[in-house]
This record gives sequence, structure tokens and C-alpha cells, in this order.
Amino acid sequence: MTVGIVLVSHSPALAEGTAELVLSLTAGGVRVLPAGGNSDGALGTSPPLILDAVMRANEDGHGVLLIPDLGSSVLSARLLIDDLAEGVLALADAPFVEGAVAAGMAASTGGDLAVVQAAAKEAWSFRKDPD
Amino acid sequence: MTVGIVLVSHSPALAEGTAELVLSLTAGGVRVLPAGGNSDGALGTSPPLILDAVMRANEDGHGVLLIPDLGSSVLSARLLIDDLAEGVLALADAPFVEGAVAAGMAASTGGDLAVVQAAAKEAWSFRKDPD
Amino acid sequence: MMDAARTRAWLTAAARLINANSGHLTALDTAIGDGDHGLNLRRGFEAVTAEATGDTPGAVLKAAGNALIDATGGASGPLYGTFFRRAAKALGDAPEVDDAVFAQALAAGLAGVQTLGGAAEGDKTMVDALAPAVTAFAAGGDAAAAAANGRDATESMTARKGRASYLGERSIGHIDPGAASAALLFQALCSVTTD
Amino acid sequence: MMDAARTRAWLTAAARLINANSGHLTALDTAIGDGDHGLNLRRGFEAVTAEATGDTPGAVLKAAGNALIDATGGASGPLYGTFFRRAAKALGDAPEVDDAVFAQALAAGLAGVQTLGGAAEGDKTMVDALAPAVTAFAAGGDAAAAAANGRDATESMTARKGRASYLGERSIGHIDPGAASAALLFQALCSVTTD
Ligand SMILES: Nc1ncnc2c1ncn2[C@@H]1O[C@H](COP(=O)(O)OP(=O)(O)O)[C@@H](O)[C@H]1O
Ligand SMILES: Nc1ncnc2c1ncn2[C@@H]1O[C@H](COP(=O)(O)OP(=O)(O)O)[C@@H](O)[C@H]1O
Ligand SMILES: [Mg+2]
Ligand SMILES: [Mg+2]
Ligand SMILES: [Mg+2]
Ligand SMILES: [Mg+2]
Repeated sequence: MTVGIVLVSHSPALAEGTAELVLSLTAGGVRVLPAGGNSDGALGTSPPLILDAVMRANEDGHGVLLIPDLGSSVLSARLLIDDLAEGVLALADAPFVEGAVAAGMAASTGGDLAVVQAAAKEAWSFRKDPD
Repeated sequence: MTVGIVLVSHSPALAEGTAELVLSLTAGGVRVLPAGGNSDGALGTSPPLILDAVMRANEDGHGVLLIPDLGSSVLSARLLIDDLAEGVLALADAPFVEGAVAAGMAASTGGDLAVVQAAAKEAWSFRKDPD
Repeated sequence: MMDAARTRAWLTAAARLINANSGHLTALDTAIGDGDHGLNLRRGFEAVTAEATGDTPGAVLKAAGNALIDATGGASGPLYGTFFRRAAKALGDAPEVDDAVFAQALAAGLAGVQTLGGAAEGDKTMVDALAPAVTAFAAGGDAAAAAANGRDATESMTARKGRASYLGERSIGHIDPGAASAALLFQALCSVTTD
Repeated sequence: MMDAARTRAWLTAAARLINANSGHLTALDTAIGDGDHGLNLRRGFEAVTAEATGDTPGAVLKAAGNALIDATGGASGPLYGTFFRRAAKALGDAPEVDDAVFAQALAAGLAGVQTLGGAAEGDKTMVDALAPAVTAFAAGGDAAAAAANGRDATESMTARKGRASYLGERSIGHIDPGAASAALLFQALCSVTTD
């Protein structure tokens, strides 16, 4: 069982690059799908595109964590969560890249949706200055 | 005067997509340069590539904020800061995407290096769940 | 009284106003956002015009909401989409409703927007135009004027939601683009109800 | 005693060992990292072999550090690069140094690694092999054996720095790849100093 992850960004490149990073850190052991840009592939968000990624990320049926970058990504993610059956989708309150990496590690080691969601949120406490 | 921003990521796409997002939010009013990937353009980091971006971002001479994603990006950024003259470069302790957006806004409205650095760090306190 | 035809007339009038003012909406969004609000809504309301059909006011508004969510491409898409979908849900499948029932549906739409976006009045968003307009409509007052006043009042506010909130106090002095488009929606509504 | 030739011999021996063990280093990094440590260091030490020349031990080590920083492409690049550059700085431009002075330079290198990376002994990183090796070298002991012991001790540790730290306790049971490469560096050093 693996929880899926969908990266909801305004920018296709940002979503794809983050997915690539997560895959490299988990040796491909997680289903992480980018959903970036509007329906024209320009900057923006597209709920149908996100929904499509969600369906593919949920192939195992173990649920999907949506990780949004900012603004309309957050709103679109919330909207889908309201629309779909409870338990299938969860929203990550997390920094985009750091949360995606943490969620990817948790998912690739078999965490369930609540565990993966909590791992993403934990990433708010990462720090990058010398310690 | 505008402070420059260099986005140091393992992934070229991640750095470029984030730069694109920052530019869209600041109507292009900030010099934000991606420095992603190793010297082959694969996943990794390349201090010479970062240094090159720093030089171009510092064309105005008002200093550059380095925003790293994770791991070796953070180490490479720190290394360059140690090497270069104090005051020219600062490290952002910030979530990558959210910090870049906050730093971009601060830079585009004329903040100096310390202000831009502080704005990036503030992004750790963003939240994405409904309030 | 609202039926399917009049509901559709509202949306068509709104699409026309959005189209005519899209440059202005984009200019407002360029000042404190990313400069795409006019384009977003033009794309969104084009889809509404094409897809928002049905036999009841509820069916028309539901289709409009879905079209906006799918096509808009910015924060205003999920927000206006939710506005129409929640209103549709409140209307159920009544083929015709009186103004009091329609007012309740608009209030449900507003509540949906606030739940989704977390914005209160005073946060410098579309809510600042929608909320007074919904109240005025319920009281039989001039909803279009109330929305326009609400829109104008956003000029002196500090943005606390959406992209403009990154600007903090530097957002003062600019009208919120979403409040401006919300005023157009109520201008359109009044154009089809006051006759 | 260390002079430029012997310093270069150290680095050439290290490059050979890295090359011969690069598959193993990558396998270790696949278990608890991103599976590139062998590749990174092979690329880094290829650059060292090509570029690390000079008339003094300091000049050779400085060039080696710069080559590693520029070419490696992973966290180990800045870290080993700093190790060599700090050691070079401590050596100054002496054409020849005795073992005590060289030991101090290695200690300066280690301190640089710890300042840059923030890792202490026990955090399951290269520091766990470097630190005991530097101590042993200063005491005239077997630095290669000390490094190998330090490497092996990382197996039971929980990673607290670098990528492996994302795994938390799941990193237990695996040797840290950076500790393994650090042991190779000291194996190479001892191969040129004990004769
Ligand atoms: N959380 C929110 N709550 C209410 N309204 C919001 C919110 N976020 C944004 N808005 C509204 O959306 C408008 C911007 O819409 P638009 O430009 O289409 O989207 P984007 O900001 O994604 O580019 C703002 O002017 C504001 O009125
Ligand atoms: N902050 C740190 N301090 C000390 N050593 C570290 C640190 N981060 C990583 N390392 C070392 O680097 C090794 C990984 O190197 P490498 O695989 O080349 O880089 P990357 O992790 O960027 O892919 C780890 O096994 C560890 O020994
Ligand atoms: Mg906009
Ligand atoms: Mg937009
Ligand atoms: Mg690695
Ligand atoms: Mg790597």
C-alpha cells in the first residue's frame, strides 16, 4: 500500500521539478504526480487537471495527499477535497517542496494518509541556517 | 536599487518554475535567477553554476539572497557565502517556494538585503489550512 | 421571481460586462496581484455562456459554477464557482423561486465563498462587494449600488487574503480586482431582475 | 613528513580507491539516500586527479578542495571540498611539513566540515569516520583503522544530518555512505604515509 501525492502548483515546471526531487529521494518508491498550470499549460490552476492527477495517484486506493503551493492552488485543492469522498483526499498544510519531500519519505515507507499528511506538516519546522 | 535572488535547487525545473512564479507575482520587478542541477544539468548542485547566477543577480550591486531547497543546496549556498565578501550574499533560512515569493515581493518593493532575507524567513509562518 | 431563463439571462449579462471590463479588471490585478483577473474571468464566463444551461435556476447555476471552476485558472475560479454551486444547492430543483428564496441562495453562495477562502469583510477581497450586495438584495434594496460601494471601500483596505496580502500595507490605495468583478455580477443581476 | 608529491600521491590513491569502491558507495547511498554518492565522488576525484597540482602540500590540497566543490554535485562536494581547503589554509605555503603540523591541518579540515554541515559525532555522517581518524593520526596511531571503526559504528546510528535524516530511525541498520568514503580517504592517506 502506498499513499499517492499530488503536487498542485501554479507552474508546471515547479510541480514537475518537485516530483522529480521526491522521486530521487525515495528511489521511485512513491506515486507522486505533478498538477501544475492552468488548462492551457500557462501559470494558473486547473481543477480538472488536478482531479485527473488525483485519480492516477489513487490507483492503489490508499488515498492521496494534495500539496498546494499558494493562493488558487490552495483553494482548488480544498474544493476537490470538499467534493470527493472523505478519507480519499487530504490537504497538506505544508511548505511546498519541503512538505513534498517529507510526505514522499513517509509514503514510501508505508505510512497511511494521516501519517503522510502529518509528515508534510512537520516540514514547517525544518530550518536551513547553520546549527 | 533591487536585491537579487538566486534559487538554488537540486532540480533545474524546480528552480526555473519557482523563478517563473516569483516573476509573475512581481510583474517582473525583481532579478530572480534559477541555479538548479549539477554541472551536467542532472539532479544535484553546482557551485560554479550558482556563482554564475549570483554574479548576474548582483548586477545592481545591492546584494543577493540565496534560497536553497535542501541538503547539498544549503551546503553549497553556505560555502559561497563564506567565500564572498560579507554583505554581498545572504542565506535564506526559508521554505523554498514560499520564501522565494515573499523575498521577491520584498525585493520588488525596494527592500534591502536584510529586509529581503527577513521576509523570506517569515514564510515559515505561512499556513495553508482553512482559517 | 427567478426562473431558468432569467437566471441564464443574468449569467449572459455578467459575461458581457466581464468582457467589456476585462482590461480594467486586469489593470487592477496588475497593481496588487499577477495581472490575470480579467483574462481569468473572461475565460471562465466564456465557459459559463457555453455550458450553463438547464430547466431550473438551480441547474443553470450549478452548471455555471462547474464551468467557472474548470475554466477560470485563478483563485477567482474556485471562489465564484463555489458561490454559484452553493446557491444552486440551496435552490434545489424548484423551477421558479421568489426573490426571498433567491436571496437565501445568494447568502448560501456567499457563505461558501467565505468558508473556502477564509476571508471576512474588510480583508480586501470579493467578499467586500458580495456581502453588502447579498444583504441589500435580501432587503429589496439596490444590490448593484451596494456592491459598487463595497468595491470602492476596498481601496483604503489592507489586503489580508489572496495574492495581494503579500503586499501588506502596500496594497492600500488600490481597488481589489475581485471586488470589482463581484460588483459587475450584481450589476448584471439587477439588470435582469429590475424590470 | 608531507611534501607536495606525497600529498598528490595521497589524492591519487584516494581517487583509485573511490573508483574501485564507487558501486559500493552508491549502494550504501541507495539504501538511505539518493543513490549517487559513488557517482558524485568519482566525478569529484576525477577532477581532483586532473587539477590538484602545486609546489606545496597546501597548494595541492587547495586545488583538490576547489575541484571537489566544483565537480562533485552532491552534499559531499562542499563538505570534502571544505575539508581540503581548510587543511590547505592551515598548511600555508610550507613546502614540507612534519606529521604534527599535518595532523593540525587535518583537524582544521574536520572543524570546517563540522561548521559547514553542523554535524556532530553520532549524527551518522562522514564526521563519524573523519573525527576518530584525525584524532588517531595526531596520536601517531592507525588512522585508517580508526576511520573504518568509525564507519562501522554508523550502522547502528540514527541519521540526524543530510538526506538520510528524513528517514529518522529507519536509517538504523545501514552504514552511512559518507562515513564509508571518509574511511577510504584515510586508507589512502595511510598507504602513502606508512612506508
Ligand atoms: N482567500 C480568498 N478569499 C476571498 N477572495 C479571494 C481570496 N483569494 C483571492 N480572492 C479574490 O480573488 C481575486 C483574484 O482573482 P484572480 O486574479 O482571478 O486569481 P489569482 O490571484 O489566482 O491570480 C482577488 O482580487 C480577491 O478578490
Ligand atoms: N550536514 C552534513 N554534515 C556532514 N556530513 C553530511 C551532511 N550532509 C550530508 N553529509 C554526508 O554526505 C553523504 C552523502 O553525500 P552525497 O550522496 O554525495 O550527497 P547528496 O546527499 O547530496 O546526494 C552522507 O552519507 C553524509 O556522510
Ligand atoms: Mg490574479
Ligand atoms: Mg493568477
Ligand atoms: Mg547522495
Ligand atoms: Mg544527490
